[in-house]
Amino acid sequence: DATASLTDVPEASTHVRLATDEVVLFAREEEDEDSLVVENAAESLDQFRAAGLGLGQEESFRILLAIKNLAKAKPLRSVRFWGKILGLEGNYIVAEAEYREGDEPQEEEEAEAEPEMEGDGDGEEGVTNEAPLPKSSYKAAPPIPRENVGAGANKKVYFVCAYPGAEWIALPLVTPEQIICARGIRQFLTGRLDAAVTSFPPFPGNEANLLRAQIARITASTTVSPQGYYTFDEDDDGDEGRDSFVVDEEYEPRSKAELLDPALTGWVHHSLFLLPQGRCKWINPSPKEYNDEEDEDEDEEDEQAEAETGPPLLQPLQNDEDVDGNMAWSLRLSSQLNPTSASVIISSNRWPGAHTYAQGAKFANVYIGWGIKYSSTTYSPELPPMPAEEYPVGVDISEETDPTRAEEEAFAAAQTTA
Amino acid sequence: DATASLTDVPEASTHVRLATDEVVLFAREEEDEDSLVVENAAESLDQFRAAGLGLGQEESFRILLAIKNLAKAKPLRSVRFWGKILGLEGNYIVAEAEYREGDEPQEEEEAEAEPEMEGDGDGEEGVTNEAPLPKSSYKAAPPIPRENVGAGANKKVYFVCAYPGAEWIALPLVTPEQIICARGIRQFLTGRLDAAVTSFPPFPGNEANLLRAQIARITASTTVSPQGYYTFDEDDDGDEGRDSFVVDEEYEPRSKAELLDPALTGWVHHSLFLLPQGRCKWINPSPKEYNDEEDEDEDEEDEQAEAETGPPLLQPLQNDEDVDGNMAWSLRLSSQLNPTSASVIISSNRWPGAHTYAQGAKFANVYIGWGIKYSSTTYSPELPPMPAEEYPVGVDISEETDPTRAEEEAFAAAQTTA
Amino acid sequence: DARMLTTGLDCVAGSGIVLSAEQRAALQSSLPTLQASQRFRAIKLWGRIVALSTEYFIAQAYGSDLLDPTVFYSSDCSVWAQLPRVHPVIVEAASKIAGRFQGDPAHEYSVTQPAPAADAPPLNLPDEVAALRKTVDNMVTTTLTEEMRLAATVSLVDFEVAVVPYRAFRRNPDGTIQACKSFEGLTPLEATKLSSFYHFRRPTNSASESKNPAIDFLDPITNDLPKTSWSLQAERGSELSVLRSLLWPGYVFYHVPESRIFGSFYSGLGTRNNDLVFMLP
Amino acid sequence: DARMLTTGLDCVAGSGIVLSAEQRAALQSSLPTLQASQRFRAIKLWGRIVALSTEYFIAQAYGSDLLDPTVFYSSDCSVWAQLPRVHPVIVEAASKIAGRFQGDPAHEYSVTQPAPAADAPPLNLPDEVAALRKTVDNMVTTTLTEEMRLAATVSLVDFEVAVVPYRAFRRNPDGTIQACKSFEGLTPLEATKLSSFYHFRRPTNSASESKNPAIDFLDPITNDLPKTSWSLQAERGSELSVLRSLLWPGYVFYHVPESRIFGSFYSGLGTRNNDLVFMLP
Amino acid sequence: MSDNESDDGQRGPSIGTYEGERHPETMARHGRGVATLANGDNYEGMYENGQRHGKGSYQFVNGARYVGEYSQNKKHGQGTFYYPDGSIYEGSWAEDLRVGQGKYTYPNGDTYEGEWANNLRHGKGTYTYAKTGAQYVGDWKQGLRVGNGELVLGKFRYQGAFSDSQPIGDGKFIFSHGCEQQGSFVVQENRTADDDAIITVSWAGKSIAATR
Amino acid sequence: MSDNESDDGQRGPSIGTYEGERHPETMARHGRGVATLANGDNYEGMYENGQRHGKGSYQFVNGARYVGEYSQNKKHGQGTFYYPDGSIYEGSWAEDLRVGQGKYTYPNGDTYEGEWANNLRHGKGTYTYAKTGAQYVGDWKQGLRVGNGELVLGKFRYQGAFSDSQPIGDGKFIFSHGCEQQGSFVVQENRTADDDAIITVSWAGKSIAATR
Repeated sequence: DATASLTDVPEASTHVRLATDEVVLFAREEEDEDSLVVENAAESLDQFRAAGLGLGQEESFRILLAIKNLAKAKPLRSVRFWGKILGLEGNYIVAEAEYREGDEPQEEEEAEAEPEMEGDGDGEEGVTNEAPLPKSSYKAAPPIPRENVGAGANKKVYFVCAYPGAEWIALPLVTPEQIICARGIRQFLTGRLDAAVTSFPPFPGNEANLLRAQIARITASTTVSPQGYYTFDEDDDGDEGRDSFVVDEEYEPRSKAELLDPALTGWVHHSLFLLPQGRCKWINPSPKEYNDEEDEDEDEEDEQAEAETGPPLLQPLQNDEDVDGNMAWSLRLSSQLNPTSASVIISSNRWPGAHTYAQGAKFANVYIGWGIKYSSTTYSPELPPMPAEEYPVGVDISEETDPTRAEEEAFAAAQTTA
Repeated sequence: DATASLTDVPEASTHVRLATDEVVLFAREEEDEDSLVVENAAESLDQFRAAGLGLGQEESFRILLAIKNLAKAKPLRSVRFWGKILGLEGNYIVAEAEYREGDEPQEEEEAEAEPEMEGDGDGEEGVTNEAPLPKSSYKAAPPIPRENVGAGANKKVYFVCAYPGAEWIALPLVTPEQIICARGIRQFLTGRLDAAVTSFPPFPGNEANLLRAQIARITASTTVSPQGYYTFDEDDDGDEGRDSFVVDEEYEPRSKAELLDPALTGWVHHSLFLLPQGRCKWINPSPKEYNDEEDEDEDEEDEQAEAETGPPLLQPLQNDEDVDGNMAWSLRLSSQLNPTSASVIISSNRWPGAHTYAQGAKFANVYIGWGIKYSSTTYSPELPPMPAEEYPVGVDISEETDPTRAEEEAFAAAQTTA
Repeated sequence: DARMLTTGLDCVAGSGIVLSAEQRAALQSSLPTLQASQRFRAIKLWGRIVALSTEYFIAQAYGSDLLDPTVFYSSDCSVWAQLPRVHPVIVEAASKIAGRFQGDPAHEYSVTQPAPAADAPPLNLPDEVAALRKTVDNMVTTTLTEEMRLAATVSLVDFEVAVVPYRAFRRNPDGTIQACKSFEGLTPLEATKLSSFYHFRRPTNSASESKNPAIDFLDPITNDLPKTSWSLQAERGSELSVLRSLLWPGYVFYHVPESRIFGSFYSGLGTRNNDLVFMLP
Repeated sequence: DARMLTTGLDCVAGSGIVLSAEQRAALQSSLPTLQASQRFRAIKLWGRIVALSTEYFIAQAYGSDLLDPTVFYSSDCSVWAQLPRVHPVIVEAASKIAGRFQGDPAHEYSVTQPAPAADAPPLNLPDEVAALRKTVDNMVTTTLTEEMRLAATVSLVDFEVAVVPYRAFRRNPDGTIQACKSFEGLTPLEATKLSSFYHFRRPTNSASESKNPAIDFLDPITNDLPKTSWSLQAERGSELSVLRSLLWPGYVFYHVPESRIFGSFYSGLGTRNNDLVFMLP
Repeated sequence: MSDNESDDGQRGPSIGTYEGERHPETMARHGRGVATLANGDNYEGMYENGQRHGKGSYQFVNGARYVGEYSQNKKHGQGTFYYPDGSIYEGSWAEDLRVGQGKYTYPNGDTYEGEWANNLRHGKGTYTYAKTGAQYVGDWKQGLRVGNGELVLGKFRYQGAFSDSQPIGDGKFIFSHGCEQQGSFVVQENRTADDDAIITVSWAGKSIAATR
Repeated sequence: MSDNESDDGQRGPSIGTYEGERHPETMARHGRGVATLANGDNYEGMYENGQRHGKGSYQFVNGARYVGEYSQNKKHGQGTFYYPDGSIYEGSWAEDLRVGQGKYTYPNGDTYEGEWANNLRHGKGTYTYAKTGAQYVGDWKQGLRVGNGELVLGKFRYQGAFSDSQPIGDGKFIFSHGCEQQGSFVVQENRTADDDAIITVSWAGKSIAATR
């Protein structure tokens, strides 16, 4: 108790401010017994801690309380502790949630607005008024529309706070271009949601968007569960890539041996694969209205419309790509001395810090780290493309020579004679 | 990490010796998948810790390992962590176990030997050889035989060690007179099993016996479980006080509300009541061979043969006696902020330090304390009985006067004349 | 200090004293807030008194006088209420209450004691204390609440068993007491001896003619009666010294030798072990 | 120190570094045994390197030289093996290995580097080091085991990022370094400044003409390049200062201001962040 | 020299037999002799003028026995009495009564050693309990512990006033661990469910002091 | 003054029309005039001796346009060319070619500002990417980045040698946070599953130093 430091000079430290914030966590309330699913974050973190992973006990408990407060404050259907992302100046506690149907907040429609096309200038600096100047032939690729709330990369919504007890802030929806850009950069987060992202190439958004993009990438890659825990809804029309699933009520927990099988057949992804396009569900970036069905077998559209595909939901991890030549996942038991009650831990080698435990019929995912994907090779910044070429010299921009006086006269003579 | 203390002078401290002992705990071994039931002490203690009870995490884990080591070393059918008893110089980690049938160690028959009866001396200091001196009319009450391994107060066997990793030592069986004496004394344990017990009245045994007697008393009083968890075996002949039970495979966990009901109907004792006699199953202390059945209704045996009875097994706690005017048990939830996943805690007010948690279909008992029963009144030591009375003056010890010479002569004369 | 909460709790866990993560998390938030709210220099968790229907957590906050803390209690580690300062005659009366704390701060106890002898010097009690006492037939009946009993118990425990290691505090010439900056912890050998521990209270034996009054000013616990009213054990080898009071079972003092880490925690029923003399070997 | 294991771990838990109760329990037993077995003055848990198929726990034991520990590793916190001392050219070669530790101490790595220029001074390598190097076509290929890489990595981390607070150590006139008994912790203000932290290594800038060579003898981390290769945060308010290395992510130093509590722990992949300059804002 | 002719006489009223010395003048039993008394008891020992006097041994038919000094037919002086219940008194007698110093061993093995008067423990005496080793050392009055006494109870002793053999009122316990507790034994009367009074005497401890 | 009588002639071979000043002696177009050329292009500007000379504006039927100086029918001097694809060159011309200082704005919004020779970027020049704001500042040879140059990439810059428009070999990144990293861009050839070579140029960073 360090009675030894009792003579410290008092100071109105940030500590106190922090603690005052946290006090709201400990306000006691009647338990709400409705259908809201709130993961017991403290219990999951206990399981991780028993494997030497996760966070401290007190923080875990505060997180549980903070998540329960979030669940009270918003019209959520489910909420779980997603993880903690470390930043340079501050950290993010991340909660993953689903809104109750119909309670989704209004989508920010401005995100749909066509970005102003540079180089598409309408020649307002035209020298003469006589004729319009040529329009730019450059067609920027139309932005790929983002997936809507509840779908694909935006299936879940994410809330972050700086520490348990601080205000929960909803992250914006993620756009494909943010995901694509995030893949090419390698950037520490600062801990300030409104911080500019100073990457090259420039990131389309601020840190809140980058954070959201990283969460999307980590989620798509590392949200795994014991095979069989989830199953496709029988009623679901499973024709073209089913994207929803339900807990299998008859799930028989996998044995530890199955879960520890290095073939990884005991584990499946239960988040959709994030396509190169930056979406989970591929969209034709330049859809032509097909005139008729028979046009489909025409080859001419080939170069712009090859649909990207990824592994379907609930596929075992065994097909996951290597990580720089190493296995994508590491498996182990949480305890070597007490294997009977140990849990099985699967850790992503692609996103160090992403772990899942499974014990009995329970499992949970967590990510605690810097939000940086693993790479064994040195980062080589993406360089700008080759400089553009000038307009080719050609007949179309070769000037006609004025007729000489002799030609004029000859022509005039010919005209006159005609 | 206190790099600051790196320059400490090394010393071969007891710490190192201790740690060396403990290292055996961490030897890894193949898990034995047989029918041995080993309580996960660490898990139970986690549950208690979540209620602000129990022991530290590391010690809990060491206890788990020590218990597993015990299970390996002895032919046990089941073993669980019973608790920790604090002593003046050292403490006891206590494990409760049952031997596999047929593997019970040979009972120490000397315990059955009739104790030498003092005051029963055969007058070996007799003054003359002529006639035997009177034998003492005093009949010490015959010792009540102790219950056998597997029965009553000796239903389970107990092993103790000074700290996890130290050698497990089996405690002796407990005798009724030890239990009776233990009830009348109030004594700290020293932590040394071979220490003499300096109580008054003198305790029949050393500290190992006293420890065992306290364990018997605490166990009988505080081993409780949610009502319905255990059930009587259908095959068991339940005529006269059933004393065994089985886990009810169909047990539906009690709701928290039921368990928290202050009427205590949600909880039952699953250890037999310890009778005033110091046994769980009453035995007639001076059995006469009844001549015939009709003798039974004779009244003459009344004063020595009134059978003691206690509440039967698996009876709810609601009939438990008050503790000095206060309720015998205190009930609460382990967590006030997270009641849904909290466990219900029931704490004995008779034996402070005895707690039981129940959550879902799990429960566990633990005792951590000094091994002293609660009392609100000052201890008044048991005083010796009233001094005995001398042999009453009476005709049987009145000496006959010798006849006088006159009487002799008169008698002789009478004889002669006859 | 709230900062050292976890370390301290680790040190007393072997005595069966643990707090749940919930309690620790709440304390880490509420104690600094409490400290700041009244500008205390320091605050520490004193302990826990287990009542029949609740647990009272006790915190002590310090201004300039290390021996005169302001005391707070809470049943949830979160919302704290200040305990009243109780007059010595109330402490004395409370010490006579037998039995458990009930868990209701407003619960009333009555204590009947013989009235002071007629020729005793007058007590000069403050009105609010006098109001609690009623004399009938030469017997004084004091009526006090559980809250007062709580306050009295804390001050009794502090007076009777609060302990610090030798050299950890010094007395300034003006009589104030402060932590000794040069304190480096007891040696492992010292930490095995009762003579290294002193009562953290205003010395009762003021006539101490010590050679070094700045250091040797506290009452040694070796003068306690009975001498063996303490259980001093090394835990985890000699890594940790744990001193348990037998007079107030549940009071546990810990010290990591060769470090400045020491402190204490009370976790018990709040009742004094008046049977101690009989219970020792 | 093994004694402070729990406190230290509490301080780094917020960075996602925790050990299980099993691991902590095992360490509390095995480290003191290890220390005693070779009569070290102190031993501490240095950290954990997460390999693909196991975790290497690293402990450092100290004799008289605080900057020259003996290093041990274990995959179960219980059985420890000594790491070899590795020659600087091996450290240099190991620093070129990209990719994860495999988890097999006998795993062999090959590192090919340009041979030293012909006119470079001869290396005078010991035979056992020379045996690991093979020169072909002006390229040197060094073959080393994962155990050597482990040892090299620990020394690299220590050299590049091991940190202590200002004033915590002093240099004696004979050049030895010792803990400074008068160190009372950084002030809360100091604890928020990178300039209060120094590399715990033999100073590279030996030409330091400091005013107080007994105190100002270590390299300040503010000379590190890039300057922002550290993330210094206050956790739990100003109760705890946490300094995370961005060059060796997973290295976390902690200090409780106004106390002697400080230390560090490494928990990471054992790979240097060579992309750091690009990743900063 | 002795008239033992009547020994095997018919069963009828008898005055017993005697074999031994007689007074040369009065022929009364005198000197050493062995007598069988009318009730079957036996006496072997010294006579003086027809009365048992001096050392002798008296054997009751019920097994009791007295071995010791007589004076004028009465136990007087030092003697040991073996009572029919197995108890033994060894000590001083006067006028057939236990008087003066003596040790009584009770059937249960307890002993009293100390002063007697009028057949009863009286004066200073020590009572030792065989079963527990406890002792009472102190004052007795007419067989009861009355006055000041000390109970020695293993590691602790009680010193205080006794009345009606019970410790009542102020006293102190003295402990081998070096301190003593002042206090008093107080009488409490509790009532059973049947309204029977149960009187218990219990200790109310007060201050603790170092043992001088 | 001008013979514009032939303007609305029949559709047939044409030499276009001209309206404007002519040389008083040779009657060749001379001075300010407006011409429609045979292919439908228009020119409005200065003539000298029948040749476009001096400031003028040439409008192609495809929409392209040149506004600037001519010399003897050739773009020469300062002029701005609006290309059919929307790109614009504004700068110095010689002999109908982009030569000297000029700024080219590409259809995608990128710009090059700097030295030109033989219609190509050549010499010192700065290429600015519209989309990312990145810039190349440095040497150009025949349209390509060759020689020494600097890529300005937001918070960091790369300085080093370029060849074939790619950074190759030693160079350094300079960061706004105050340090720079020496290193080199190295060419790596990887093969795809189909054994196609994929050439990538990637950065191999070495030592880090403080930026002077």
